[in-house]
Amino acid sequence: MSKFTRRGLLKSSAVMGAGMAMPTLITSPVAAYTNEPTGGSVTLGFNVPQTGPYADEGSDELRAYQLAVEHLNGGGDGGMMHTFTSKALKGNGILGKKVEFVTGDTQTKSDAARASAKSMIEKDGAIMITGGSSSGVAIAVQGLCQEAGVIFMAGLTHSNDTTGKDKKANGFRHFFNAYMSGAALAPVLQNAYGKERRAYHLTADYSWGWTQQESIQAATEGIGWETVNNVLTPLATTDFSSYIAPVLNSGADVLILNHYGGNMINSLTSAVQFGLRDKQVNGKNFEIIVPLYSELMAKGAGANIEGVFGSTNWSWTLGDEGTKAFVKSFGEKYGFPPSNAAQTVYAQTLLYADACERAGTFNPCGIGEALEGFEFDGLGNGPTLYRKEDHQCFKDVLVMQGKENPDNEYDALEIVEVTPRAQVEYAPDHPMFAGGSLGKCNPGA
Amino acid sequence: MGILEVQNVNKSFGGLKALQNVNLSIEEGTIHAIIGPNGAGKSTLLNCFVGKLIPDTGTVMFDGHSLLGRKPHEINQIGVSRVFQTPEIFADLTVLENVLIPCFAKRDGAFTLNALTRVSGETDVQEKAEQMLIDVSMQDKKDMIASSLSRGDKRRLEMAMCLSQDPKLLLLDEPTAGMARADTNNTIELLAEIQDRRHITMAVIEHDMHVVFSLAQKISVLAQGTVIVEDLPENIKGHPKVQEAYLGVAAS
Amino acid sequence: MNSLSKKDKALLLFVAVMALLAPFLLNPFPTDSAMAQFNAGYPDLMQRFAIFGILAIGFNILFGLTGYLSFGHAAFLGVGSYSAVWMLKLLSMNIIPALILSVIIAGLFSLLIGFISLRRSGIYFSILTLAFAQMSFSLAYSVLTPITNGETGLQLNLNDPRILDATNTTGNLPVTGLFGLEMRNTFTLDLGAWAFQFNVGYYVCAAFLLLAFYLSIRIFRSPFGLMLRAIKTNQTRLNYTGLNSRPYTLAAFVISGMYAGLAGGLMASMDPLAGAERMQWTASGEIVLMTILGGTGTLLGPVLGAGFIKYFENIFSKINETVLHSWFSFMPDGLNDAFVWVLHFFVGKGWHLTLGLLFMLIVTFLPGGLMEGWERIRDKIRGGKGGGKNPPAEATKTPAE
Amino acid sequence: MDALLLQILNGLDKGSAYALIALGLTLIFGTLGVVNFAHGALFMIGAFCAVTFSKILNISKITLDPEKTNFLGKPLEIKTPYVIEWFGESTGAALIDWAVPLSILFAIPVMLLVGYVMERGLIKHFYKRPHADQILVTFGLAIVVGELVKTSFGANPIPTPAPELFRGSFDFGVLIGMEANAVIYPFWRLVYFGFSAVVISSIFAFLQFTTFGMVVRAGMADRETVGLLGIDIDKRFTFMFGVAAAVAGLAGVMYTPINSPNYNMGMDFLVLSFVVVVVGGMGSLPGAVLAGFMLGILESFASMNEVKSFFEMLYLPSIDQIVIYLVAIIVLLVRPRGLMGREGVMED
Repeated sequence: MSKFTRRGLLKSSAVMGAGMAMPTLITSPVAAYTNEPTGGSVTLGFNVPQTGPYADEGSDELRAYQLAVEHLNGGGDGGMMHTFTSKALKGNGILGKKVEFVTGDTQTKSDAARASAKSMIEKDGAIMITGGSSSGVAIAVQGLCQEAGVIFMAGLTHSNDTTGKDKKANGFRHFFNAYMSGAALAPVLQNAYGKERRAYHLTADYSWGWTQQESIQAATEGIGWETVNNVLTPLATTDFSSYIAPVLNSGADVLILNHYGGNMINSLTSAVQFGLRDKQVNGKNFEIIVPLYSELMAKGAGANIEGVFGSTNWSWTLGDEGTKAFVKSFGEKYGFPPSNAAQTVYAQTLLYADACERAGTFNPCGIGEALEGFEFDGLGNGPTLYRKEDHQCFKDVLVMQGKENPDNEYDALEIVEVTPRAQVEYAPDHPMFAGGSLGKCNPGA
Repeated sequence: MGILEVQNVNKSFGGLKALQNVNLSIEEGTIHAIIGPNGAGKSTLLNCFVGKLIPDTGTVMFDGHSLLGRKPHEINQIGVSRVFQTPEIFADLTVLENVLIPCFAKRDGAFTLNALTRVSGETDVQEKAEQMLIDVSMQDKKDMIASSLSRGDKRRLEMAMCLSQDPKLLLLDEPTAGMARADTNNTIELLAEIQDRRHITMAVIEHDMHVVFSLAQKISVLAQGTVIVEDLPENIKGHPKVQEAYLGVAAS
Repeated sequence: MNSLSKKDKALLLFVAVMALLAPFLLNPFPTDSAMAQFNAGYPDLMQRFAIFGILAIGFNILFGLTGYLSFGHAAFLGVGSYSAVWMLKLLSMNIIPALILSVIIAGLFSLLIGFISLRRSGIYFSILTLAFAQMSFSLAYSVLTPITNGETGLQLNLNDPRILDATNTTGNLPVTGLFGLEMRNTFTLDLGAWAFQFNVGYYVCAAFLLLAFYLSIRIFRSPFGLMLRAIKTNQTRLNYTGLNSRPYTLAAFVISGMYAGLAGGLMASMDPLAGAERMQWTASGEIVLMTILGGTGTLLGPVLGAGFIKYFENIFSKINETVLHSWFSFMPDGLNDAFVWVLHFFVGKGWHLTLGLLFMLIVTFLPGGLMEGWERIRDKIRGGKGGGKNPPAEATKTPAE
Repeated sequence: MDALLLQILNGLDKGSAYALIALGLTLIFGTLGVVNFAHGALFMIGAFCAVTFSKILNISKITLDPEKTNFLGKPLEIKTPYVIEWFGESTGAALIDWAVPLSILFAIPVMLLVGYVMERGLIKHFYKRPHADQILVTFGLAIVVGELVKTSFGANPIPTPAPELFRGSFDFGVLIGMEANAVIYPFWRLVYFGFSAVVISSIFAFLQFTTFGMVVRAGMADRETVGLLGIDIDKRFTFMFGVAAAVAGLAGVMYTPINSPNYNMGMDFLVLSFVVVVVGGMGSLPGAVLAGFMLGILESFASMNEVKSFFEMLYLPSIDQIVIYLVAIIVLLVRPRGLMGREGVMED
């Protein structure tokens, strides 16, 4: 039996006198913060895309969330709880309360995602919201959580803005960002393709696309590459032929695809069809780069990604103990290895629970303090820091390459380099992240 | 001077000359029939009266106004109503609502944003519409949906709608086409009664000679796009030109 | 109040009572029961019922009365939202100026689009409106980002000017209000196992819904409404009756655009974020579906249709396998799993499937939409003596086999 | 010049997809008078016929490799498709390689059946219902079909490559005497264009030169009269619905190597194909084809950098975002019934 506690912002309760027609109203003490759990359980809200193009990514996130809840409540093999350097979690829920969860559908739309998050907060009494598969949604829901006074642990969001101009005190991001992709990719690209390259960008025409393009352009120009052109492509484009066709005669010898999901699969497929990768330009082999990869994108693009460089937040092929433990428990439960989206949300759930334990409260302000400046290891990616200034997580970033002749569909990408954390760090007031402020933590109520 | 004066109207479609130098004058207060064999240009001529077609040359004057270049609703506003070959009514509305609409149009003009008063509260219009239905003896059917009426009743309703605007000229395009004999006779009676009571000028296009000769006070015969004869009914019967025009057609 | 007939007064009163008691009616299950998932009586969803109700009522004035099927109505919703958020950013957190501006801007925008689109009728009109709305969406998502904040949607900021409001020193975003009454304030009434939520924002929305509904009744019963219905059934006759249909359709288009603007403004007032997706064709399509589903041309139908779709979107999408298991926990394991396995296709990530199936079933078996279902039930209860003087127009059409 | 030529090729290619879908949609409008919002779903079903067919060819015998282990440390499963087992390495691999073209043979009967079932089982009951009801029921159907595909195949795009022979590109420019590398064009896209040209002309030939086609055309113009002649027009219309479904389905099959199919692709094309049909003019088959190619080419031109910057000077940035809709508005304002529409079709 699931139990749903519901708490409004103005608390009152009425006691029904036996046989009395009129309820007597007694105002109870004001709650200390939004949805303060009073029973024996605590509810987390998992808000992921379940319909639309990113539904499969959402399903994978949900699997990881369920696994995390199972581990928190002492079920399963405990996964990364054993490799996590913080030992505050005991497998008895969070602060002794059993962890329950509700799920919702973001539809990858800001509006729907906010509606879903609101219902979790208002109806189900969720104390924390997490998930999502795009930056627009993450930023919109982060704003909502700030206003409502609950913690938001962003899921898959890569835009610089999430912890840049749109950062919020109640929001934390475990995922890496566009700047980090650029910083991690640049040295690898320099090694592989040299310093004299001319890059042509195709960029999805919305804010995530712009920030990634800006970051990659800055990083590649940093290693001496020239940017020939940047062409914005409408989000709704399905056939990229008319954007790909002119690339070959533009004088560029590298094509950078600042696309995600279906856009990326389609643009890469078109680029390969047009034979770009078989060509020589300026005496060099023409190359394609996809700065942000995901396992599902690799699967959808099939053989087209062979040899293409990109970056990811994490990969199940990493060799550290945390990764091994997680891959084992995920693989045994579901029969296939987890995606980097799954690892991100799993790690975040554990981190949130751990912060509650260390803070000794569910109060967002207490949790915020516990997470700010928190250093840990054992959740994959090596030593990790949640920076106080912008709530961005800093850890190693993976540069990946499409594998030739992969053994199976989960093995399409291989790690080329684990870029150390120091190399992808930046100052909190870096111009690409300027313009916003965290504000104060908001406990609601 | 008639109330409707048509002078030297020409209209052609591509190479086909549909109307050639048509002249016609309709006297106020009379029933004027326009007859002629198929393809003589009767409907084309009627469409020139109501703004659906614009003649290539010539003038159509009604009560001192030129009708050329005016839109159908403007022509109606100056007092011309039209009955169609197949009744054009508001099929999804009730009989009473069908009559209310022309009453409102008569009172309020081509457009009024009359969005906050109640139709049932507009007593002047309501009374007028109900009276109109009594006049055409349809008051017992006022709450029926118009599409469920018999064909004869639809025609009756359409006339009621036209008459409720007190038109100066009523155009009737084959008002009895496709009707059973009894319905036809009813229609003739209705039109005659209207003429008696209201003295409305009517222009009737009709195939059915029984209708024409029961009603018309004057008849124009149209053949191959021109008016060949315009005269009193008694003179039209047996007129050689008319016989010539109808020969072959009449034989079949 | 002589402006409404007895029947209409009763209808309005019925809606008013329903709206007033919604927090009770939509919360039939005790909070801790397994069926609590089906409760819809929480502020956000109740607000949405009212807001989308307004939207559908407005759309019905155009589509239900004139028959002109606009496939771009979401554009006005979006424009209304953007205007409202801008007012909240620049002027004040009071929702009144925001709502006023959203209605005005949506009205102007619909005047422009209507003026052009109404030059055509039928499907040509539909495609014109669709084209305008899709252009608005595409541009709002991309190049207009400085005005619309594109992908994320337009949000409030700590350093917005808000010239009418006192300086905000809390470090948190201010909340929307109505002369000091905060929209997000909720009063929770715990009655035994139930907890009922009374939210200020919801009652503001409900008040506007009632106003919108009242105006719509007035329009339906007015000579203007009669003319609009006349346009739907026979434009030729209308023109030969001395009436110019264009100003009538344009007026209806603008009125329904203003309704959409009000709905957009209310959405932004309840939750100050305006996303570009609310202008996409799917959003416009949703409005069309709400209206048809509820019963085109009926007064109450569109509100029911709006509630129906929003209910599925918000309730069914949240039922996951864990919840299913808890429902059937009384069964033996194998049976439990079997039930969950079958049902999980229809809930959670499968909520679209349920919605699609219901669309098909309803339109096949209830040609007049939910309203027809409602009337059939009512007639059954009255034991056949109902029927009324004016059978609905749908009744004359051939029902599906 | 070469850039223009490239974009014309691209436009023809996009246009062929639009034209094929719009053609089927117009056939259904014209013959049955039904607004079919499930037409995009038919396109999607076609694409998934190719996916299913290639999955069938890839049904594998599983053996365990004791030497290697998978990510969980268990023995690695080695999959050998049965077709390779049965027909040998070379024939079997060739069959799998040619899965997409071969699935045409699979898709035609499937699509005809889907069309037949859809028309007899559902659409038939909606002939006399208002267009709004038709929209609701077909949209519901489109959602249901999409969700069923999502349940079986997932939401992620599924790569379905063209046969090895048609992968990659060739130098089109050299063929017409331009310098090397000026106009590079992918093989498969040319195949797609050629294929759609064949399908479109077969449909027109069928309608133009066969008695069956003539009756259907007469029925499109005036259904009642043809019915009065004692011809069972309903049967023929059912068949035409099947044909329209097959055309949409084949367009989908052949499209899979261009873009990996996913369950939502039908919805992506739905709105666009309606715009194409209406710009072409309701009830006009040549109009639909013409509008398809015209919009395809204009869309390609609009994505050119030169064109984009030109419109930016006119304060119309991102012209490629809106070009289709802008053109639709202009066409409909200049020509009230689209390019070649007939009077009175869906105007009320």
